Amino acid sequence: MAATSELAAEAERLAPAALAGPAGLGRQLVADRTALAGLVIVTVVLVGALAAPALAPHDPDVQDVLHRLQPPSAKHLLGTDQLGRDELSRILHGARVSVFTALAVGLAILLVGLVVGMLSGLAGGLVDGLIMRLVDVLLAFPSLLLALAVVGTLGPGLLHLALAMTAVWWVDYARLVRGLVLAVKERPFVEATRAQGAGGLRIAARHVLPNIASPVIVLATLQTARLLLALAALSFLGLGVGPPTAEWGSMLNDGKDFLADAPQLMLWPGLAITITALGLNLLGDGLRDVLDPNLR
Amino acid sequence: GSSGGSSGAAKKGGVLTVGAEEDAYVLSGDGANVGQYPLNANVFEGLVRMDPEYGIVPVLATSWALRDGKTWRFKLRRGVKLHDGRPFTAASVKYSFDRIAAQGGGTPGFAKGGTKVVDDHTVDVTPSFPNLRLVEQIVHPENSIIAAGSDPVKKPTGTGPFRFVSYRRQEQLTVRRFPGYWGAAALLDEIRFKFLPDANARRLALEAGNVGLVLGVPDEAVKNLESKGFAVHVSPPGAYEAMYANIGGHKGYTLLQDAAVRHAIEYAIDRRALVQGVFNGQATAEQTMVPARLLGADAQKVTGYTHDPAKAQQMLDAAGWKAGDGGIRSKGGRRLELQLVDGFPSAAVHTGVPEFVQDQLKRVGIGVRIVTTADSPAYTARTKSLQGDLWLERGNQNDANPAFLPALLFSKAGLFGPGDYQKMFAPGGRFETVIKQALSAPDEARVKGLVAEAMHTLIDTDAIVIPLAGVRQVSASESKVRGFQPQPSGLQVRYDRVGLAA
Amino acid sequence: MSAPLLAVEDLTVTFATARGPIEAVRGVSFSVAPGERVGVAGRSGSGKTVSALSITGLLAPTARVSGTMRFAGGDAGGPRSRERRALRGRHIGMIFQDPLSSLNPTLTVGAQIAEPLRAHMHLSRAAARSQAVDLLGQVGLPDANRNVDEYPHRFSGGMRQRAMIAMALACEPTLVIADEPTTALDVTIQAQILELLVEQCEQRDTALLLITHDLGVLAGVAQRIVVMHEGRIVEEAAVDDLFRRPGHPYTAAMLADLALPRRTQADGGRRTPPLLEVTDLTKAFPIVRGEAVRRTVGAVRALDGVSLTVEEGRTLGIVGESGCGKSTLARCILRLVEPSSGGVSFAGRDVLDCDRRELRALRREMQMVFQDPFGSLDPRMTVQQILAEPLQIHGVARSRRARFKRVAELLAMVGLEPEHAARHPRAFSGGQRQRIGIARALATEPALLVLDEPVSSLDVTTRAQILALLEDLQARLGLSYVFVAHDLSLVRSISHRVAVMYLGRIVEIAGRDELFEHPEHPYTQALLSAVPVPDPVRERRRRRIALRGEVQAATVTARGCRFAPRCPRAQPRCTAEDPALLPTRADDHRAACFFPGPAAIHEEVA
Amino acid sequence: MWYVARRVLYVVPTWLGITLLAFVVGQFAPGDPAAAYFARQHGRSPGAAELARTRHQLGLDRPAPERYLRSVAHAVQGDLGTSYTSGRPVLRELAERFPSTLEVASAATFLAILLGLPLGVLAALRRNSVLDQLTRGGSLLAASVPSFWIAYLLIILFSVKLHLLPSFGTGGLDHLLLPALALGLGEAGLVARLARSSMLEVLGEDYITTARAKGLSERRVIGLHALKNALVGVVTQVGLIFGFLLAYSAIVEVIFIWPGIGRLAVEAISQRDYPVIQGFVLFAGTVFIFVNLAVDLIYQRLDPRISLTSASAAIA
Ligand SMILES: Nc1ncnc2c1ncn2[C@@H]1O[C@H](COP(=O)(O)OP(=O)(O)OP(=O)(O)O)[C@@H](O)[C@H]1O
Ligand SMILES: Nc1ncnc2c1ncn2[C@@H]1O[C@H](COP(=O)(O)OP(=O)(O)OP(=O)(O)O)[C@@H](O)[C@H]1O
Ligand SMILES: [Mg+2]
Ligand SMILES: [Mg+2]
Repeated sequence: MAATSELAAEAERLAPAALAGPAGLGRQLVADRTALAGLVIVTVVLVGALAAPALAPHDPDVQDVLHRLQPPSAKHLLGTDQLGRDELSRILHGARVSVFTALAVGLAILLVGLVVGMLSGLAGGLVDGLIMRLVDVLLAFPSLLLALAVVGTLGPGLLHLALAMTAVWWVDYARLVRGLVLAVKERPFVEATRAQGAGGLRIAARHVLPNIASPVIVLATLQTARLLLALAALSFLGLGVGPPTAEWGSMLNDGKDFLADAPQLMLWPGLAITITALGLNLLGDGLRDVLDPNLR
Repeated sequence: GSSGGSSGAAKKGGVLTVGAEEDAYVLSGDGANVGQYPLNANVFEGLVRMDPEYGIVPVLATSWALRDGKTWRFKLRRGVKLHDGRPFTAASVKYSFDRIAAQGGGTPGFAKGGTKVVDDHTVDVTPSFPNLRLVEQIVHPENSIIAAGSDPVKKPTGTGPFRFVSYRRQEQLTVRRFPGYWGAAALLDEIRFKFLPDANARRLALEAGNVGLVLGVPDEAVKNLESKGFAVHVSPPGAYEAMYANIGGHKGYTLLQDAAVRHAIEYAIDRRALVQGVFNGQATAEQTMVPARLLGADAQKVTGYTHDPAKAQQMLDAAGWKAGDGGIRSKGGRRLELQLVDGFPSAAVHTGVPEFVQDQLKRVGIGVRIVTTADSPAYTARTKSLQGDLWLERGNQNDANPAFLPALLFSKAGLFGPGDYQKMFAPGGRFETVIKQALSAPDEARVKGLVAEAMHTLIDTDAIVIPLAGVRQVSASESKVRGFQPQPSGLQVRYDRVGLAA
Repeated sequence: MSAPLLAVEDLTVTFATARGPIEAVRGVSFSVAPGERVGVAGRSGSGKTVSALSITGLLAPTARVSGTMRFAGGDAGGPRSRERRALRGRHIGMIFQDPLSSLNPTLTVGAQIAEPLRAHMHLSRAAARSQAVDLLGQVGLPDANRNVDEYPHRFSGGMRQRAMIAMALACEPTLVIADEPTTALDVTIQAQILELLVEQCEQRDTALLLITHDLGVLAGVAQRIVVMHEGRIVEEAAVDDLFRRPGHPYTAAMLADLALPRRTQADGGRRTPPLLEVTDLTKAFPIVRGEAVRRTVGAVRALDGVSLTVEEGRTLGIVGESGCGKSTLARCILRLVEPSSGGVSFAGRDVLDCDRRELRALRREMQMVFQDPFGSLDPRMTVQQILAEPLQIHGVARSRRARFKRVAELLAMVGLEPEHAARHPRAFSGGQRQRIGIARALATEPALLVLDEPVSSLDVTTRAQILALLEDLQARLGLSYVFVAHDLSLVRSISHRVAVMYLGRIVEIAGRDELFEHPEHPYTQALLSAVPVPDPVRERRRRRIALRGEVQAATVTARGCRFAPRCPRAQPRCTAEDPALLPTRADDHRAACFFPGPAAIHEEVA
Repeated sequence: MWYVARRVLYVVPTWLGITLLAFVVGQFAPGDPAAAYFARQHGRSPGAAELARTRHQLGLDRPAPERYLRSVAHAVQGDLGTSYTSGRPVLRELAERFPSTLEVASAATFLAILLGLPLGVLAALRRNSVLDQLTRGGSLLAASVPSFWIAYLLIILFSVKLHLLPSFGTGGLDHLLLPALALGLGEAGLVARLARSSMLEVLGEDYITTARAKGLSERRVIGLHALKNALVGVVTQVGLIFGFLLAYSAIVEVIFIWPGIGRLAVEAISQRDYPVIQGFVLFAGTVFIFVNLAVDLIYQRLDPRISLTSASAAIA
């Protein structure tokens, strides 16, 4: 949470930054070393996740308990897990669950946060007051544990986990978006458009939304990294997907029992999470540089 | 047996830190049991205890006899002191058993007002139902003796070789040698039980030198610990890993009413691979609930199953279960997909087992969905809902009565009336007849024979119990720890003979 | 000339930037004699600030500096030498443009003034503090003893700049460098601050290097003027000579900009029916406190009974100092904010009574041009999109083709090229953007334009061009203007009639020439007298009307004339009764004062 | 002063919101709390009459709004109900465990500042230097590593391999170090980034030029003028980080078997001990509100401008 409010504060400052067209943005991203590194990592992870069935050398779920906990070998590049399943194949397949869930939740909270935040910022008055009270309350609360409590009541499972995370994490966006909307609303061109006779909807869609887009994109990128970590944390606590599905957080959870005997079981999924999150963070950071050079 | 160098002389004195499992003490009401059950810290003693061979050893009682088919008379040991300095008398026995009676009587069935003081050193116990196996059952430390009038939460007061010093919930229980102990004084000055709920954490704490002895070590750690010079203490199997098949025909969970499927499951599982792989050799492939050691020669009546997936496939084919989508068989549009409920006494003890079963059954065309409950209360709650086909449990033989557990779980009549287990698992028929006889047989050898036969029907004939493995208790210690004797039932561990190398 | 106090030789400053080196200063040499007041003038970006900062070695590390400097007869060492740094604060005091951002918000004013005293004069804490109190008193800060412990945010702009002056003078330096010290201030405050600076420097015999883009400011202050252009000194002359006979065409151009062309036809003669009629317009902004429990603790009376009319094809100028309610008035006219009470009628229709649809239709005919040419265009849209938007809203040019055509027309109308339509606003200069803003306002062929400080953020040359454009458009399209500005000369240049506002009220309204030549209200007179005249001889002789203090906040619940607290003519009656806006010299010359009339000599000070 | 009073008053509605949230979380709990309560008390499921009696006894037969108000009234008096599992008052459980959480969160915050602040400030002062690049890379990495994973890596390195530090449980400072590191490392990166960007922003401010123009030593310019203003931004974040760590210590508490409220909550969630979950929601929310309050008040002391506007608005 603290993390996000820092993000929000930084992202808010991006609001006035003018954005080059999409083509220009792409070029600038490639030129920025940080962003490029992030882009490469994220692309590799996404491709790996998408092509997992083709890339994985083994069926991720097939066991061979008599050859369990094996160190890396030519047959099993990353070794085998506690049930003799191929670790590399599980990491690859796990990417689909971990990364895509984080992305899906990221998208969901983005949408909810965007709608609520814009509503709050544009409507003002009582609506804004009520929404912001709710946001304050939710923010005054440890989101990870709230999500935990929600999953605790709904029961474990990926869908429940995603729901709980969405229910809890939209708040950050809502607050950020509202702040941005308020800032954009104060900018003279909004009043200028009003003076043309434009209605609220037009202002929201054509002026406010495009002008808050870049900080929101930056936040979305960084937030996805955080979601990936939170998701891993929750599945690490055993609240994620059920067996045998491979998922990085639950792989870590399984691996922790073999920490001393087969540390690689904790190493690979942890590295996978770290590298993916790092990619997203680099990308977000690079995006921020590109969108607002004075922050760097 | 114990592997590792814990032989050699132990000196008197020293402090031992023990990495214990989850703190599950109850802290209020008549059920309060700090220092007693489930972690038996030897603050309290029972009238009797159980040796590793399931034999009964007198402790606070010196002799006992069934007087009229209902009432047991215990002669109590003289010269025993309570930790508060008062002498131990029948009053404490009455106080302790009445507390249990107030709670519902416990497994021996103590009745309200059923315990009578005859004189200071004689007590009569009349349970609420005739209980021929009362003595075998009171070995469970739940039935330990608490000083009359004392409250275990405020100050646990017993007669054991150690007396209570301090307790911090979820953190630590500290006990110190009781100098006034009636038997041979304990060797250690002090024991600190640190609650470390995670098995791996306990093991790492041992490796890091933060604790000297850990209870419940992960199976796969054994080799590694031994290679690092730690002593590993492995008990004979006293617990079992098994699945129960829901044959109750409850809505949505009727697949296992088909005996062919149950038998196919029995044949489909490679128990040897399970023992070698998942249990890392720290288990046996014995196929019974009641430990074979307890049944003695009669144990051979339970034959069990060989691993024969082809036979399993055949049986399923013959029963009309045809290969279908994604390798899962189906019949008349119903997919052979079972729900496996995992969580008793915790999901952690079963680590790897559900997935292993899932994989094994997949190979013969049976799908398995795993449902993990958070803990045992959640598991119990689920049994109420009757939702689940296969119920994975780890059971422990914590007393010396072999008939108790099978009767409790599978007898239609039940020990305390029919419950949720009966609705799902009770086969009736031959099993019911035999187990009833076992309960009322006065002679111990006869009981063993009858129980073995009951197990045979339950496993070999009806295939309601799908035994997976006999499980050993694995503990480990620094090599300087001496005299630790692993017990098939972890609750019977004695610490008074444990000491540090001289 | 005696031996110079400061002599800069061949100063060159280059900045290394991502887009290559920028030569900000190219071989500049100048000197300042002891006690002399030298002005440095030049347009924005000409290198004035960079030159000044280099004197004490304050330039950013990215600057490459060469050249030599002597100070007080000694070599002041290299551009970043220890010697240069030793001059700071002790021998050279500096005053910067923005008094708000130049003071540390987290330290009290007193602590900040005491700092150089403690560092250079080695005064004790207590001594430094009492010295700070003295200094604040000397720079005319009321209640110095209390204010010394205040934080800067509690000070008004004028007070902050006084504090800055006190800080610069603290260690009795021999030279004070003031970089645009009055640019951020209102005219009346500017006059006060300039006077204070000169007075203090003269008293201490301190030399002053005054940097400004406004030659007018220098006329009455500087003895010698250096004119900079693109990093070079193009002219250096005594003040009288420079104004009389500018030696460089660039200087001449700067002087010419100061004298804006005046619309030949003032008010009078033609009488047309009023297009816009504002009656008794009031707007109170609640002052809201609290977050959870919001409550109104008072109100800012931004407009307090304003009435005026604008006739077809004419321009009403509205002038007044910052915060007097000019923008609020402009917005209320278009109903961009809802007035609290009063009436606005446009071409006979009641603007305040319109429903949403009618209002939209009305907005087609009344348009607004905003002050900030950077902010008022959506940075994400192309000029085409910006100009087409009002057409779409009002369904004017329905086809894409028609819109393209209309946009091209509009661009041509404001003097831009049709190719410009495809660009984003950031590709334009300020003046060009303001042209786009005007084109957007004209898109729906309105009858009335409300222009809120349309040229205030533009440099002098661009200003003149935009004013010419506006006049041209008015002549061609018969537009009416409400032209809001805080700059009297601008209003004088373009208006037919002029209204002067003070704290939410119109205090005087008249035809332009009538108002400027015969001001009746003491505030108008003070305002006019505060404007520096770009003529050193006149400026030195001229007498100013001294206004006490600064504009108070408009949170008035008090009765009486709003101007009374600062008015040299104030009588008990003024604070008891509200003066009405009544005709004075002529029927259409009205002033809200109980004692109107020309300024008396005793009201003016040297 | 007014600001302080207003800010303190502002706590009330948010706190009420939290009580409502806690109540709602409790409402969504599956199963009948009365049955659960009875089962925990008596070790068996209740009959119909017993159930009704228990419901009445627990006040569960009253309408929801009344139950809510009652729960607020109880909460105000410090009564958060009784834990199903331990049978002890929830507030006592929480209060007993809170110091441990406070300990580890404070230590983590302290470590985060200790590592992050100097690095961030130095990075800003030596912008684009190797140190700056390393700080940037390091803080991004710190933000990308799951804290529970770090926890295990630390355990392997420091306890298992090097035998330097104990891996589990409470005790002296040595027990505190690993959990605090695991928890604080990610935040150290955050602090470094914040400190760097605030410092850069402040260094570009006019008043820094003014301070230099006054002839102050560079030490004073950086140490007083720049740092104090940069800290204003960092302090609010540090406060928030502290609040965040208080809440997020849960996983680390579980791993290090640390007897804090986070672990209590995780256990309560897995055991469906609703009174404890609800109590935790309320407790954590309340603590967080007060942390925020403290932050705002400190912020106001550091930045005198705040009394005019609102601190929360300024941070938002
Ligand atoms: N730190 C810097 N980095 C790069 N370029 C700079 C820097 N400071 C100033 N410049 C450039 O140097 C030139 C001169 O700037 P300077 O600030 O001296 O102008 P000025 O005459 O004071 O203008 P203004 O009236 O706008 O204050 C400008 O082109 C400016 O962009
Ligand atoms: N939206 C608002 N909310 C509260 N107060 C406002 C608002 N807009 C203006 N005010 C107040 O109303 C008064 C008049 O403001 P206005 O912007 O009309 O002044 P102005 O004459 O245009 O000043 P400037 O020359 O600085 O633009 C000021 O005291 C201002 O603080
Ligand atoms: Mg300048
Ligand atoms: Mg204005």
